[in-house]
Amino acid sequence: MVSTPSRGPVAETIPKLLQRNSSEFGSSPAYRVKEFGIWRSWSWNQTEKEVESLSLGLLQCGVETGDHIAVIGSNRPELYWSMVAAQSVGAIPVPVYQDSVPEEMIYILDHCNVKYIIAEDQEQVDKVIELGKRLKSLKKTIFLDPRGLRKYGKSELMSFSDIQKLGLAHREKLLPDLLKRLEEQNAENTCVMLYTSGTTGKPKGVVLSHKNILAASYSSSQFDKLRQEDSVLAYLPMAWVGDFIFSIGQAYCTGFCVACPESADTMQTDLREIGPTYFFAPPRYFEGLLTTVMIRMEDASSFKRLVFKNFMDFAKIVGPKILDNKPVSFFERLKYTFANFIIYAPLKDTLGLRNVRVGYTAGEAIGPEIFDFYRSLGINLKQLYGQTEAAVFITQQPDGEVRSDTVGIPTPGVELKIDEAGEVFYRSDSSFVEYFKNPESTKSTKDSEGWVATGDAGFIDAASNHLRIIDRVKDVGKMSDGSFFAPKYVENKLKFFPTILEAVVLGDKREMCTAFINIDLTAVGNWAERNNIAYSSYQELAGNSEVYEMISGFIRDVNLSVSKDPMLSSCQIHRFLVLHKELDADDGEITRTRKVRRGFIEDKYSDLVEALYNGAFQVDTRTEVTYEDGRKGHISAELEIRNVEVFEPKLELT
Amino acid sequence: MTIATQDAFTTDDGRLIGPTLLEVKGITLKFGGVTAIENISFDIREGEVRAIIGPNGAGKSSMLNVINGFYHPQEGEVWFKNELRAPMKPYQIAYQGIARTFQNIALFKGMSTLDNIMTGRFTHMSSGILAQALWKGSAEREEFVNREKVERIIDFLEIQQIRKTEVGRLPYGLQKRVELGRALAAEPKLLLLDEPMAGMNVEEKEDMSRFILDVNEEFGTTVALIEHDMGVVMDIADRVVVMDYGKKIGDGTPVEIRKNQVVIDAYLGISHD
Amino acid sequence: MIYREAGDFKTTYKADQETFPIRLDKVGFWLSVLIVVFVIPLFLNDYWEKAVFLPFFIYAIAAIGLNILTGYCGQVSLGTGGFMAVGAYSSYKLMTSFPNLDMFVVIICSGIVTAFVGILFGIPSLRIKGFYLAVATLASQFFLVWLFNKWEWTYNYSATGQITAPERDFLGVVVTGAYSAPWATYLFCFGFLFIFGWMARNLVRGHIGRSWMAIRDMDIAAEIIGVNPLKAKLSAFAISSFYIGVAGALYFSVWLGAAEPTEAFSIDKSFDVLFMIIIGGLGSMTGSIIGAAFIVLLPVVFKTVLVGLLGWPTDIAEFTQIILIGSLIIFFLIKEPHGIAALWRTLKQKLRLWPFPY
Amino acid sequence: MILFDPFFWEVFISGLLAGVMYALVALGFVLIFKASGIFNFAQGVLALFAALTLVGFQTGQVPFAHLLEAVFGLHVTHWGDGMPTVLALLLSLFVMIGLAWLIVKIVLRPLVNQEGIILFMATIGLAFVLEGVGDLMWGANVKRLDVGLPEGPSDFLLDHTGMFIEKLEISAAVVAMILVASLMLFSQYTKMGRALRAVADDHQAALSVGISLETIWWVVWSISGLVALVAGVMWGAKSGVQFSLSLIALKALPVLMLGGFTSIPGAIIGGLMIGVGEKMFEFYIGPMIGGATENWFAYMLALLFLLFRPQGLFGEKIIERV
Repeated sequence: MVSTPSRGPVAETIPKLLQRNSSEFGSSPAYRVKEFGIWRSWSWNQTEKEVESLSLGLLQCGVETGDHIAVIGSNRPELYWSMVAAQSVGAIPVPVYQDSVPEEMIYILDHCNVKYIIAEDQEQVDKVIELGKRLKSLKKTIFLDPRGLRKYGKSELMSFSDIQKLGLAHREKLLPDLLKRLEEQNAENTCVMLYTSGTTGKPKGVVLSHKNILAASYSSSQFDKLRQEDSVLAYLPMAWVGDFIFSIGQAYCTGFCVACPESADTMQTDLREIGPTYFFAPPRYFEGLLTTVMIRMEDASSFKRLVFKNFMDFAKIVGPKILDNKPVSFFERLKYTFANFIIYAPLKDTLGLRNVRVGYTAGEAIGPEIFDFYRSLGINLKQLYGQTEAAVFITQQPDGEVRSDTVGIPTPGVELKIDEAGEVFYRSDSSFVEYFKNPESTKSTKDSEGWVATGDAGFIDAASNHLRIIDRVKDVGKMSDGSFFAPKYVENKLKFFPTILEAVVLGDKREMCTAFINIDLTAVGNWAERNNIAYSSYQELAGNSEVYEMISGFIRDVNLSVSKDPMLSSCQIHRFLVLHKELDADDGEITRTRKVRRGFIEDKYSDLVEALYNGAFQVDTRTEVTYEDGRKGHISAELEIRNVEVFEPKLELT
Repeated sequence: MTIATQDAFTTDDGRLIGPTLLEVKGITLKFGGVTAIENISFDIREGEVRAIIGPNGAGKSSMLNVINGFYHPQEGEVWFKNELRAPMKPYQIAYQGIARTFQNIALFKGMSTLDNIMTGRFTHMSSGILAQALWKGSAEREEFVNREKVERIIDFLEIQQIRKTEVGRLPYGLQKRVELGRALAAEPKLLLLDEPMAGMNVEEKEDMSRFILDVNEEFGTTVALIEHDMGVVMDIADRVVVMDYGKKIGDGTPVEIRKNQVVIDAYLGISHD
Repeated sequence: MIYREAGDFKTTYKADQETFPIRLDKVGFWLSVLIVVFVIPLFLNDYWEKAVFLPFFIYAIAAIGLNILTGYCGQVSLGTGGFMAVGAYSSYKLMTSFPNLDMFVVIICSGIVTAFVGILFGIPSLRIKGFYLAVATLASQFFLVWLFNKWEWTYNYSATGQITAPERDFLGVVVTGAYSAPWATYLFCFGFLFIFGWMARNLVRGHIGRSWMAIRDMDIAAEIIGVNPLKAKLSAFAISSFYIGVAGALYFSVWLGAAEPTEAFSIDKSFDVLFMIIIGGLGSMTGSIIGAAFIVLLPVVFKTVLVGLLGWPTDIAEFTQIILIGSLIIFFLIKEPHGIAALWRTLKQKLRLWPFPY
Repeated sequence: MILFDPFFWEVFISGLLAGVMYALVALGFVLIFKASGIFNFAQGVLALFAALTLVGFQTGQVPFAHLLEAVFGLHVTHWGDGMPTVLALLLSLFVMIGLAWLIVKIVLRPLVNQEGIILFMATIGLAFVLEGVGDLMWGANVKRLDVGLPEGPSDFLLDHTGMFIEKLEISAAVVAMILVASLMLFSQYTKMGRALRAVADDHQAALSVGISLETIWWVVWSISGLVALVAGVMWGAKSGVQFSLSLIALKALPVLMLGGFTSIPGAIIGGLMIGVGEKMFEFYIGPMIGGATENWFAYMLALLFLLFRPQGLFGEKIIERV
């Protein structure tokens, strides 16, 4: 039976939705997790009970309305319950990136003066303990996995299960209070506080009310006709707004099932086992997956490769049409059906994407051929545009009008406007309440009429009437000759080459554009193997002249395509170098969500920048690096710089 | 050895170690004319990590083989849980709650990681042949109960991704881990580890030490191990027995051993890493 | 290629440890069972019954038996022929002494008798290993065959020294003797194969089966985890002999109808069954069945092709066939010690990973 | 008093004579086993094959005649009326040596470093191939083999001791003894012989002697080919050349289990024990239990024996390292 939940918010808070689901969808699965070799499941009923006992436990610990409760760890049902339990008792859940080092954590935990921390395991608890005294407001730390924590006999440490036992023990006494708090809540209460990893400066705490979350969740769920029977794999960081919307917002609105992988390194196998019907992944995931597909096919028998290539080429033409219900000839449909049995379906199956009904990617531009690859297989992969402040959804692509270069039409309930500077603004019920303890940036982002500045430059594509994003407004600069400088636009074109992991284009207020290139070790390494090029380290590979050859070839192509667009033709790259180390979040060069920190990089590698512009062809440099355990070290290298051919702008009118 | 007379004992890091679990008294083991072990006595106390060290051919492995019944010493007694142990076959000793791993891995190459560790549950499984053949009721239930116990060990040792891989195909380090898992599955009172870190790189050694300590702490399992890497031994052992040419030349806490002149001359003098 | 596994996840250990965890396999298996039970009998004639299906089913049971001992427990035995003889003669004695006994009971009891004989000849396995044991088992082969030649009681003092199966029924359906209907004997034997195949499968995936494999892979390690070698080996001998005994009983009473030890239970039988499990796959239930099919069908094919089509003399066809089997053994031992079953597994793995090569 | 009973001695001696033959075949096993750790189940069939080949050459048969006829319709059975026995013997020996080479190249080399049991099963396969090939080459019909050895009872013994003993058996025993003696000398005093024994202990050692493993295997298989030839001739001459011949050779297996797989003297003494034992048993116990006990006596004896001394009479004790 297909039960699409009744239209419009039936409940005004997440905890109330939980009650609704428990009564409506009762025994159907709410959460799954791969644990001890099998998928353990919880129905909505059980979930409600789990959350209740946890809430009672929190009450017993003395949690008060408005307290902030940090949740640190990888995706586990218990941690999702923790957030809902926190909401139930009127506290505010604050998910934190589990891979952030204590130094990054302290700011957030201190900024929201956290009262309680619910941590996954020893690793996280250790970080908290390391911060120790500096967390003045901290009352109690609750841990999920007791492993290795026995000997830390600290009173302010308590295990998750003990909290639940505690709650159940005092059920009679506490239940009235819990119900009272649930009643008092309304749509305006804070649902969650998420810290934006901010490409510049300190992270900001985005306060999202239940109204925001539910509005976004409902409209988007209806936009894509999500069903209660759907299922999703929750593997993206819990601190990221997307995961909150998918795994809690939409899950609670439509009542679909959230599955958590066994561990980070089994994600791919777990994905295949679960075979979700609704799937989100950042472009880099699809890039990586495509790369591995191609690499694995390299080793296939020549015949198989031939068939594969033929069918994939065929799919590129017909697949999207079929997906968009455009007319195709009978023969084409026949061949597609056959190829589907032989190649597409098995491929989708092994990738675990066979059942995907709605797939999204966002956050970065995705390479056209990558995008088309998945769509041609018959996977309904779409793009959306959003940000934390909007509880994700600003625009998304409707079925049947999907393109790789746009981000779609406004999500129902969202108003869009673009100012003369080209910056995109939006207004909706889902736009955030405020930045926590930060009125001035709240003011600067959200005006009195509720219009929120995205900070992205974009325009409405005349042909498709979809929104199209060029770049961050502040990154769209002017060259010294006054022409337009949009680095991201070029970088994305570069990053579409599987061998290029990251690219940083420079040239603001300068006479020409240059670039740092980061090679992708897997792809290039493989390429090196096949052309038997020996290398002992990332650095050596990066410095290899043949690699340089290949890269400059790609850049030349990019220049050619850029030159075709008169507006941006000045953004062609004249000189480049291949960086001797991977840009790394631990070194602050990119954000946890892998956005390039342009300014930071420019002054960290000022010597290289200078070399790019003083015409040198060699440059020695010494760089500081941070190892996983937080130690610092230095690597020095001699880098080569190369020139690349640039083209005259073609003034054909397109 | 003043320690042996005390019935409780405090380690260097201040943990209190329980009463004697196993004690060997005056063990002498000969192969033909050769004397592998000569009149050795020491005790292993509940909940401690006991290390046996010594140069190659000092008779360490033979000592383990005596404890779990492969060799039967010509002289001496083995006391387990305060009872004099009559000569037994290894499999009977397994039922008494002593498990072990081997210096050169002794896994069942033809079976998956899961099955290997499942075999470790053998002493806990009792359903009869007919029940097994019909795969109904008790037999099936027993199987799944034990499967879950095994899965917890797999989770504990962080080897989920190789759960169904044939162990023959695993890299050395992982095989060692699986073997430890198999020994753990028996939920032993006393766990004997014969050079658990032989041939491992630094990282693997760190992991293994962590696992051993966690085992000792989580399940309160008493551990007796042979190890060459002095660094490791000094880190994880509560007490150390030092053997040389089949004789015991030292017994005490790592600190004491470091100070023990005889030991220094006989053993620590030579670098073993 | 044909496998679709996304979304086929397990929420219980029961589901995870099924014999056919993959949906497609399960469907395929039950489909073929249905065909064997309901379709084939309709078209079954005497030739197919006697020349193909009965030998196939019966040898499959024997192969499963030997595989338990050799493939799973690692104890090579060349006494199969002898043990089949025990099964056959016990069934003969039972049929003649208790005319009203149901055939099913007869077969089972024959199996049990054989099991005890098996234990007896299994005792040396505690002291000797590998081919020492293999040779020792030859003793049982020669001794037993001799016994049934010389000990008149076993063949009711018949002048010819031959035993002939009287007409007996299973739940009222005649399954032995000259008047048994093809479909009856066919289903009767398949019933045994199905039930005991299933049981064997259960045995080898339980802790007893694991104790056998432990002994096979590394007996020392097996001991330290508590496996009593005596119990493990003898139980393997008992179970294995039981199966072989059942096979022997069916072989004589249902298939041949009459037998005479030196011919019917010669050492060649031992080799045939051994070859079945080597070619089929040591330590694999599927292997036992594939191997049986292979060794049973090969002569049939050779006869039809070489003799029937090419018109060669029978003996030459026979020799070439012997050579082929011999070389196949060597080939498999060199290339794929786990036999056709392993090839099958690899193929399946490839299909599951399709279009990827690994 | 039994010791004065001529029948006792007759049985005893004929037992000894048979025993020598067993010893001879057993020796073939031991050599191969020591040198390549292979338990050669095909030994018996080797003997059969050798005998068949010999007869073939003697009587001038065309190999594969039946096959040729079946496939090409060629009808040729003989290329002439055969050749002198000595030449035939030599040729057969060459065939056996060539066969040894093939076996080493095709079967043994790919299986090097495999467990003994696998190799054992491989030799079973080999046995089948050889049997098939032998029959295909020379036909499966029972053949009479005459190499001009004296026949009939030895009158001398009959007259003086009243014992009835076949001349053939005596001469067979003599030949066997000569062969056994020379083999022992060979393995004691020749470089190759030392190499063989070296390999038994460890392969490296053998290589250090400067002889490649394959050569050594080739040699030992050739030797056991020779042994097989002799055994084939003797048994063939006695009871005709037919398949059962390969089964007689299997008698050597219990001999080995008795004497130990690695000991040459063991093989000899074991052989004699079995020979005498089975004759005695057949003579005194046989009648009570229906006779024809030779088929299994040897095996049962060995079986019981193994229960108490798994490594055999002279074999080295198997010590399991932990």
